[in-house]
Amino acid sequence: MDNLGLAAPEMFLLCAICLILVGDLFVTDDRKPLTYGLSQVALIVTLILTWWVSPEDGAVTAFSGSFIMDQMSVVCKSWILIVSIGVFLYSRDFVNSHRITNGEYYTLALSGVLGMMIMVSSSTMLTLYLGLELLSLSLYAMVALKRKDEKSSEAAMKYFVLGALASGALLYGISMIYGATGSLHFDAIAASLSDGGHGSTTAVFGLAFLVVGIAFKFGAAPFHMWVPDVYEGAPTSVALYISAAPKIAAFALAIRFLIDGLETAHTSWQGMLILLSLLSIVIGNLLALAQVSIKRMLAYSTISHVGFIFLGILAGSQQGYSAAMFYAITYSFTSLGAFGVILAMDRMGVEVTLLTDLRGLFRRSPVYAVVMMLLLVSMTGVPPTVGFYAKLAVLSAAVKADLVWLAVIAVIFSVVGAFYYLRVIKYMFFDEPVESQPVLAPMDVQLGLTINGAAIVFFGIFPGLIMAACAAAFGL
Amino acid sequence: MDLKLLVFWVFSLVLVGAAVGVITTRNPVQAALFLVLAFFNSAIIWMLMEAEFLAITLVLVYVGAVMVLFLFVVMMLDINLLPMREGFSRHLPIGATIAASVVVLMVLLIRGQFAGSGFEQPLPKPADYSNTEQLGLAIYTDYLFQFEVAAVILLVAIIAAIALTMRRRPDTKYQRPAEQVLVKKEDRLRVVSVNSEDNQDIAAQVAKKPAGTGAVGNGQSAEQGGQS
Amino acid sequence: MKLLYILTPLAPLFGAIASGFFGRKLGRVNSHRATIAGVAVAFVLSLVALVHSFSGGAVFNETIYTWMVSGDIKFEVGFLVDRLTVVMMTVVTSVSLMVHIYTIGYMHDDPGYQRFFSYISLFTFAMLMLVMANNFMQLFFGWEAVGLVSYLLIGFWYKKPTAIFANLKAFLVNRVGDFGFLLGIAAVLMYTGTLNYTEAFAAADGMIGQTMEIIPGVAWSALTVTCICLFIGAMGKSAQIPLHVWLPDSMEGPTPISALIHAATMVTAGIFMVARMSPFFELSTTALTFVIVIGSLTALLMGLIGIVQNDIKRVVAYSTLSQLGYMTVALGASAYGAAIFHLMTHAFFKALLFLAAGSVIIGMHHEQDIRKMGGLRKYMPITYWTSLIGTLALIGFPGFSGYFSKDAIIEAVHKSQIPGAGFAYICVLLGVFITAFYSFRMFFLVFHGKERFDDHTREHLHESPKVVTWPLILLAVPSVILGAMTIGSMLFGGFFGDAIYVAKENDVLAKLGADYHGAFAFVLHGFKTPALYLALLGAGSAWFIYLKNPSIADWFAKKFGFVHRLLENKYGFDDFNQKVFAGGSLSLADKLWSVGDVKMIDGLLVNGTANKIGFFASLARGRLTGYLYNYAFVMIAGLLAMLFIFFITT
Amino acid sequence: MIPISHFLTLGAILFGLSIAGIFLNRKNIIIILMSIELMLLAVNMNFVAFSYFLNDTAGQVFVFFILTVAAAEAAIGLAILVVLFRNRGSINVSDLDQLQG
Amino acid sequence: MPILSLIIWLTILGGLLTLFVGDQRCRMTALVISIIAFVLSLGLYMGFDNSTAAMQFVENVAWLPSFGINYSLGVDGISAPLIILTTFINVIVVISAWEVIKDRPAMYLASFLIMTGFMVGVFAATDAILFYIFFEATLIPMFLIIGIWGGPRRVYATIKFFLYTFLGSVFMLIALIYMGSQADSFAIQALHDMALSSKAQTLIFFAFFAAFAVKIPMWPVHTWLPDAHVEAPTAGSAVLAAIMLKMGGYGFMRFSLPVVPDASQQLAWLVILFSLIAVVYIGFVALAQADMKKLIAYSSISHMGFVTLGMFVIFGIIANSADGVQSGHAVMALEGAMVQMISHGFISAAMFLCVGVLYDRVHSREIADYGGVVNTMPLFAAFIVFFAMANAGLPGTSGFVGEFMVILATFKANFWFAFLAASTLILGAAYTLWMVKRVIFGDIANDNVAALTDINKREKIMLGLLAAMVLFFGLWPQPMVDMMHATIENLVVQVTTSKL
Repeated sequence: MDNLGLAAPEMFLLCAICLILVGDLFVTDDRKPLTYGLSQVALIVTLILTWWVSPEDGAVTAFSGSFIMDQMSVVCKSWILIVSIGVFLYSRDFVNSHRITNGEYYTLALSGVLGMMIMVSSSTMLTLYLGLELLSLSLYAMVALKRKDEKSSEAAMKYFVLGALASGALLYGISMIYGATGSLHFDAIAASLSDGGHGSTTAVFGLAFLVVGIAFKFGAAPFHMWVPDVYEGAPTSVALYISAAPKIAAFALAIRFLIDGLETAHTSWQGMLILLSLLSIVIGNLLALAQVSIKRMLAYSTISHVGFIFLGILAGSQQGYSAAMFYAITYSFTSLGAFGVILAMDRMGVEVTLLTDLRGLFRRSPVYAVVMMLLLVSMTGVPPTVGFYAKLAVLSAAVKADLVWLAVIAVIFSVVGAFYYLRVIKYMFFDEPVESQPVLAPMDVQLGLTINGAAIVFFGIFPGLIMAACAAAFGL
Repeated sequence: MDLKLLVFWVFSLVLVGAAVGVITTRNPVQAALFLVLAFFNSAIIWMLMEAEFLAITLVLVYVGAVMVLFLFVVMMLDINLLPMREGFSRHLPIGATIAASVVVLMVLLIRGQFAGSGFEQPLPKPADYSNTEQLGLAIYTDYLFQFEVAAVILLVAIIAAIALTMRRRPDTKYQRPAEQVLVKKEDRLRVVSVNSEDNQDIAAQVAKKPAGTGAVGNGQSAEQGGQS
Repeated sequence: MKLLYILTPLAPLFGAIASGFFGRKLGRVNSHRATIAGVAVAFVLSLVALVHSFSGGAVFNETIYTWMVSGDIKFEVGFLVDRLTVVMMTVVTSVSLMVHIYTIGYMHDDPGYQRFFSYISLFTFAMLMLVMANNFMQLFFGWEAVGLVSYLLIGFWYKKPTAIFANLKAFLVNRVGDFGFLLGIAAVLMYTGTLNYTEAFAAADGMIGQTMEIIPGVAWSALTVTCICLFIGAMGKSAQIPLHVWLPDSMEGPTPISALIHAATMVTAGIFMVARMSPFFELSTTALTFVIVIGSLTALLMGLIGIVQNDIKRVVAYSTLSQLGYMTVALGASAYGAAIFHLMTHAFFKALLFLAAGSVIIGMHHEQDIRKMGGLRKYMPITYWTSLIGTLALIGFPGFSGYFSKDAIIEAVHKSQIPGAGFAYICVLLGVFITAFYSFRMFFLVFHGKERFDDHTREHLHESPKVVTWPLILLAVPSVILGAMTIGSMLFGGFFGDAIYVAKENDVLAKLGADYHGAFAFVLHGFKTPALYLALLGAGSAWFIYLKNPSIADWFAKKFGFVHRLLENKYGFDDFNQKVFAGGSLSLADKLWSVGDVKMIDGLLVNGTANKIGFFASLARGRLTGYLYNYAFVMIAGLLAMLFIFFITT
Repeated sequence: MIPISHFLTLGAILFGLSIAGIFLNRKNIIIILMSIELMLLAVNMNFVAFSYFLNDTAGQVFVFFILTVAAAEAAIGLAILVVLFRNRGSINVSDLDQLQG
Repeated sequence: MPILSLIIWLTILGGLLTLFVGDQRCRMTALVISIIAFVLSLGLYMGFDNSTAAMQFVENVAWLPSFGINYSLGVDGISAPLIILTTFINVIVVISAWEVIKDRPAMYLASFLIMTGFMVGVFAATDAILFYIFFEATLIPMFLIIGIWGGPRRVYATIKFFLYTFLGSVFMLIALIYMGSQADSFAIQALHDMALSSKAQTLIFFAFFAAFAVKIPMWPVHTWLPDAHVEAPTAGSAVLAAIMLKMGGYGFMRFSLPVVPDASQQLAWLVILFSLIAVVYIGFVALAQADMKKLIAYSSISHMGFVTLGMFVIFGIIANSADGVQSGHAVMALEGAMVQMISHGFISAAMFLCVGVLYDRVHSREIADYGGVVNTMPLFAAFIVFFAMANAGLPGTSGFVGEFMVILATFKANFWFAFLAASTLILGAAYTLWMVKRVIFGDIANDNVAALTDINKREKIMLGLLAAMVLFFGLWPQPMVDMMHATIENLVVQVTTSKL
């Protein structure tokens, strides 16, 4: 029990969750912002603690090797926390105005963050599974938080059933790998497999199930069906939450399993990921095209972006992993902003649901429109926004892995994707507004969104800042 | 064929039969009971593998708690059972094919991989071996972290279940700790200067400010009452 | 001398700029003063150059500035002033000067007075640049510049629909010529590697024997292709069949420019150019044959149309076409000297005729139909007499300048051995008759016979002002004497020296020169040739038909209605162009656009792809039921796919 | 002696049955939830078998945690079911069609 | 002094500044910034060394070392003139918007300034990815310019514009990534130097072709241009035609020819075929247009046909040259293409601005809505006739120079190429002058025309500046050609050196 302190951020967060849970009970309605404030403080302190305990370099383990703190986990955790801070900021007003129970929303969300952090830091399959379940269970409940809403509960139900199916498959895979290698520790698994032991075929067999679980968490086609339904059905603030940080966690999930554990089976999972990537890019972009609901459109766009993240992972090189990481981080950041704008437009219980609801946003509130445009441009992958470098990085990883054909298909469909992003920009900028009131949002939300938009461009000009961190996470 | 194998065959056949029953039965109550049967059989098979603690836990936790929960919900929700079987046979071929192909693929591999060497029958455990003790040791040492996480998961499940299902009926009386803690003297106690001769005045004043005198929250505030 | 040569074209340019950009500030009088001064300077300098050249001055050939060097090819602006050039310079500046002066009267009341002066000065500049060029680039520059000014001037009265139609037509038809010309230049550059005249001519011998396959498998002589391409340029500018169609229409412009541009100078640029390129043309008999056939066709056919025209300017215009044909025939017969000689004399008498016609038009208050004139002789004596001189010169009446040049051409063709020369000889002889016939037809209809105009016109009818009549008189003088004065030196005196190269075996002028014994003898010799008699016959017929017995004309028109109609329709060239080229292009354009661009590329490919994608997207979306078991099904299928990949990869 | 493949095959069959259950059941969500439990049981079977044959407690520990998670999952699943039933008055799988496309 | 960076960032940051100073003061701010940028770019001319083909004014900063991407800028003979053109047109554009744009002028001007910065970046970048970044970045401001300030079908046009060009350029991105990963550097010079197999060259060629052919645009991927032009606001059309199209031509010269010379040689026939179709087919299509802007847009396509023709005909020229390797004609063809690009920058901008002048007054672009404009706007008529003549390639204007050079050079490759190319003399004159005839000449057609007022001082300055440039380079193209000479000779050497 030497390195107990390594888990200080998680421990603190857990304590904070309990504190908030209890504290919320003793707070009257007019002092509800306190819960929000405490949650933010908890996240910020956790972030600071994360940096505090992060090792200079290399990896340090704790809890009998079931908890690991390496460069990748520092980066992933930092971004999970930063993005979550943004999520809370943007969703505060929505949570208040839609009568979503405050305390539960924040405690569940924080539990989810805890789950993600555990996932990121896990070095055994068991820890990873538990972290994943912690996250998933929080999410199932959050999706259903709008209790009076049929769509919300329907989405939660679908999400739950499919999620359980996926985690069943994941578990089956884990069991096979455990059986093949005799260990739950990733390093032991890797060592066992690199010996060329008799279990490698079984491990790869388990891998097929494992990939289903990973793909489901990412929302990659054909395991994507929950994504649009959940995005649409869940309260927007929850959709925001799901679309942002869990992508980073899912990335960590994939890395832990596929690279830390099963890198020797690279050729096998590369084939699987190629299929997933291809399907995600094609289906995501095509179906996004046909959507009228803004949240569904963003959902399908997420699916297509997941295809790109896979493109980086499947390249099977350090460069590819760091590219995928960069993609996941920047995408979560971008998605955060996009939902942030939608949430900011939400006025006292009237949700923005259709794409056409964005009409004339530029006339109403130029700042939001410009921020949204930058985010969409970034999703399109047009320079000088950060989304371009994300695409550039994964594409070059794919090209280096001699998958030029895949890269070509990916970019062709990204052009298809450009259409629906442009259509949103069109609604915002070229159409006349239906209602003329400006979008009113509190100062801090405004500031947050502005920073969000500016960061898209700032990191578009200086992508090296994040990229270096991502490269360092994979020892580049 | 030794006894163990016979036991295995018998109980695994029952287990499979029960599993088939779960997915084919018309009545959810029956399905739940089939599931219970399946769990029992599994527990026995686990015992064949010397996992006594888990076998007991399975029965206790699943049969004792989870399945009861299921039955509880089944009973609670008043579900019309008649149309429940529609479309089953129509989709059976494709569903069976899919499931069968998955099973065949899996079994093919399992047969190929585990038929040969590698997994010899383990040596018998020493006499003082305690499965429970071993697990306990492992859980409280090597798996402490995971154990804590599992605790958090249960906590989340509690929060979630409560957040989702707890309803406040207008006529239910319940405590509001926040109000209780923050209560001030002025909320509870009102000093009325009584003019002994003018009783009607007092009555009028009391009538004017009827609320807030009770220590327990009443029904009216529940609606606006924040769902804490 | 260099400065002098630079100044020659620049002086009119300054005039043009002054009048064009500052015309409003300068006012009318100052504008015309400035431009006339510019042209006068150019004229004087041209005379100086002429004298210098005559007195045996060296040929000037220098680069003024380097326009561009690209690759190893130099594009320069420079002057080559040899005898051919000085003749052209003098002709251009002198006629231009006359026209400038004349314009003061002719355009007196026009609101675009300054603009007009600016244009014609600009034209003078461009024309001088053309004739003084020492390289193909500058030649092309001047070539197009005169085309531009011609465009601007034909459309000078921009409100007139016919005028703006005519100027567009003129420009486009000229562009067809330029198209060939440019290819010719490109060919010269390709085979000689230079654009400089001297160097290119020096390298011309190297082209002999070189072939190019324009149609695969058929080797054509590079020289022939080059020359024909260049000549197509000349056909455009000098209005040879079938690129002549713009010239009659160009009469929509004010009369002074008809005189200057469409009779005396610009249209002769083609003739000048071919003469300049004689070192190339001499090497290709095929090209010369092509030239002579085109020229003779033009000379004959255009003259015939002149017979049926009723617009005073159009008659002159067709006569110009016909005369240009004569010049071209001379070129084809290798009688470059004769062509230039005729060009020179023609410049004066044709300018004279146009200006006279303009004078008549002024007098008739812009009535141009000769059927509505008649008997103007007594109202406009100066115009009458000068017109008579011009007409006599035109038909080649012995002694007049036109006689010498035209007769020289006929004789040269007669002597020429070029294939096609025999045909050309017949054509030019017939042409003589026709020329005389339509010239006098017009002359008689305008100045003699009954007065066919109304009283109102009669009241105002009087001789034109002095600024109009003086140029007539000044132009009449050279129309009479110039031929006799210069024939000796120009044709037979080796005047052009190295400026024109004629191959020994083609040198018909040398053969003629053997018989030449002075101008007077040349005139006497004329009585032995059929040309003179044909001319007299033509004039006589005109007198008989249009003065003596006017009914014959009508009878003729009825009896030979087909011929008449053919002539009236100008052999259908205009209709053909209008229908096939203009109409065809437009309908082709419309097809290409509406079918090619809109339907095929945009509709089928671009929007088609987009629509297809959208269609598939909504189709796919429609297939999504949203049912949980379907989701599960897809996931399980995905799991199967993963397992499948597993089996493939292991 | 029972070879390991027997147990694994049993797990595979259970897994397949649970998949079939999820797919075939079109009317009652509760049965789907039960199928999920069945699936976890299949996995547990594997773990226990491996644990036994590898002579390693880790597998059994894993099962222990799976049981914990399964309980939590069932709780949340049923909670969602209850919410759904309250909103919809039905737990028919075919009625879950508001979200589609 | 890092002039290139200064120009790029001054305009981009200046654009942001313009956005923030508000609608009142934005015009002056934008004008000052654009003029400073132009003056700075003149510094490129002043300090330019004509004798070398090497990059000049080089700047190099490591930027994304993990990818081998550097922020490296530099100019040579083919980029420097285009940069100067860009900054010049920018000044014109700012002037053109002065009182015309009433709706959010600050944002309008800011878009143009930012776009100018990007466009300069395109020409100045010596790193392939940096080039791509700028290349793509220009799409966004243009997308907004057309979409916000455009005509009635602006949405269709701008999305079409965006998707078309985006689709083309993503292929280039893949090609660049491929080569970058092979060469371990994204420096354009490194791409020039790397060896490539025949198959790779062919694929890369098509990738580049997709990007640049759409951009320039070539038949049959040209149809975005007329729509974009028609719907764009005047200045947008001007910049689109004057500079954006040139990015395609520049790309061919900077990438296609030197990077994949063997594939270029093998596939030159294709480009030439498309170029000639562009010249002839598009020339006819232009004739059929009833909308002035569309007509000019088609004329642009036709003129760009000369650019691509000039670039790819060099292989035919070299094959026909006696000495086999070096040929003045090849250099002339390339220089002709360059000159054509620059000259077209002035002329097309001027033509669009002329249409804009009319549009501002009558709010119609239909030819049929005009007639006899010369009666009420004589000065304007003089300008438009001048520019029309330049568009038709009249000697003495810059429009002549490039066409002349290309046709002369092309003749050496093949008679019919030259023949078809030269047909532009007729077609170009036909569609341009026919439009002028219908719009400018004739009697006053309607009340709108009767009510026209002649161009004001601002418009005089704007058109006058352009006319001066057109005339200057028409009469003396030497300075322009001198700048590019060394670079193009070097390019010819590169192109004739096989990479196989």
